[in-house]
Amino acid sequence: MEWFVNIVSGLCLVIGSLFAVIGGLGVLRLPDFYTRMHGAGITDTMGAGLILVGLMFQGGFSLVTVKLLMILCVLLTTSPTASHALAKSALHFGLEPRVVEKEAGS
Amino acid sequence: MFVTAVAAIIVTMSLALLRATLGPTVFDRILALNVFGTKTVLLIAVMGFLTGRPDFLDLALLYALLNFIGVIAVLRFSKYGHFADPELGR
Amino acid sequence: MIQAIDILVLALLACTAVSVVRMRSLWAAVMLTGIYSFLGAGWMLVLDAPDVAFTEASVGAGIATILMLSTLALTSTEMKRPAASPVFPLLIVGVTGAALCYGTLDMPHFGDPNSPIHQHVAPEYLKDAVPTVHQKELKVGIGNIVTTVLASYRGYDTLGETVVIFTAGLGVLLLLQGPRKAGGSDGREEGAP
Amino acid sequence: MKHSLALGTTLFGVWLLWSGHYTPLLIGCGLVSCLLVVLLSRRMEILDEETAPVHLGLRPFIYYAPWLVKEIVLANIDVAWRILQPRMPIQPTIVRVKASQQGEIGRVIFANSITLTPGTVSIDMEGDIITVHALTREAAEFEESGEMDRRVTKLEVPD
Repeated sequence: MEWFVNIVSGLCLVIGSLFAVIGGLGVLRLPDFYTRMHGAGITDTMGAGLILVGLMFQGGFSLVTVKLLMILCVLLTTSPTASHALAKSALHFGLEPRVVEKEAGS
Repeated sequence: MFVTAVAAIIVTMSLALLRATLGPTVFDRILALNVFGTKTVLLIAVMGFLTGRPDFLDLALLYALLNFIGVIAVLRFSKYGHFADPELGR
Repeated sequence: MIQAIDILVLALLACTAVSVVRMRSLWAAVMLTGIYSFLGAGWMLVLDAPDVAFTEASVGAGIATILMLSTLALTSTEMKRPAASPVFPLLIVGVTGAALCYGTLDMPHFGDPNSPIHQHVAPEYLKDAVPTVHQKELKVGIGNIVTTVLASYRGYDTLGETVVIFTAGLGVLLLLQGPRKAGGSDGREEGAP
Repeated sequence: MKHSLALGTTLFGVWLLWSGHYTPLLIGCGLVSCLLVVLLSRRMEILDEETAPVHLGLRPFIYYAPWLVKEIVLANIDVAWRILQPRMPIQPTIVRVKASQQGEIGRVIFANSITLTPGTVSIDMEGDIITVHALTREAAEFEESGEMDRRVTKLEVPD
């Protein structure tokens, strides 16, 4: 049982690290500010989420796991709020997003 | 595997740092700061497990809150503090 | 392994410091200072000093960033080119740095149990803060050793420090708020766009 | 009263889980500070459905969260794959989505879910129209299909 938990948590940690790095690459490579936000989104959801879940498996049934769960909850609720506030103030500041076609819908 | 996670987090930190240095607009830099803050939280959590004493998770949570409040404060500031910004050139 | 992480984090710190210095745009420099504080706090934590790390994060990344931003709003956001030549300041900085490096040679190794700091008062503090088998009741009655030292042994000292910092903060706030009142609107009413 | 009770219980539960010290004195301190927070928020009159959304109950966690996690994972893999390709096949698009939720909290959940899914970020909100920046055309089409909107709206209406 022990090795199984270890393998699962190791997988979570490694995949999470992979996604974190990919998100960082996205923040660096994507062409303009609004697209870079999507890269940051990857690190915040999949990267942070999987790494914290991997740590939770290591923590077992203890207060440590509860704390990790709370950190995850806080990250998942605050990061979209901060992103939205950032994007909104960029938009109102006059930073135009680059799009392939204006007003695809509506 | 903790080592992998720490290495990945530090690599992501350097990428965010690069973006903060290059970032043509103010908002790119704030975004990089936000990513950096999240990575610090993760680094603290993983470091706790790597050294075998996961007692500092309270600090990680406080950093997460601080990061959020910091970003919101900076944004409030960039909204109300009127500066003629030379950086908006894309 | 921990040492490799130390070195990596320190290298990142150095990179951040260099880019802060090279930045012409002060806005960017402030953001990078925030990043520097986060890194510094992380590194303190790696070195097992969570209290210092927490102070660094809240003061460095939180309050200092906001104070610098509010200063920027009152002045210019672009750095002027320095008028004097940078050779003399560089010399001073180089000499000071070398002296500091020379000074570290005399310091005991990090975590050395035989260093004076671990021989002098630390055992006394530890005896009062950590319950042992022989001594269930604590002398001070506070479970955390840092709190014991700060709030009990050095209580007046801490009170004085807090008062000084509070006064300084008040002063800075008053200074920063002065001119904005004169401008008429302080922007509080423009909540909803 | 319902809101005060919900907030107080949550605060005290969180306090218990985080403190790790269970002596009568410390638990008493925690209880007093929780009560103080509840009293202060009552006095500030910020205690309403927004700060303590009791009317939603546990439905968001049971019906909505699993679906959202699935969507987030799928979107993550898609966006990560696009970032990794050398040419980065992205088509940044802006669409406007109508939020059909009644309450503020429902709209907040909807807008935050959009942002939480990589590939779409809600960048503006006026009334019930949310402006969404999408990384790819498929992501934009998914938002326009309104599935997420319907699921969030279902949370608000008690069965």
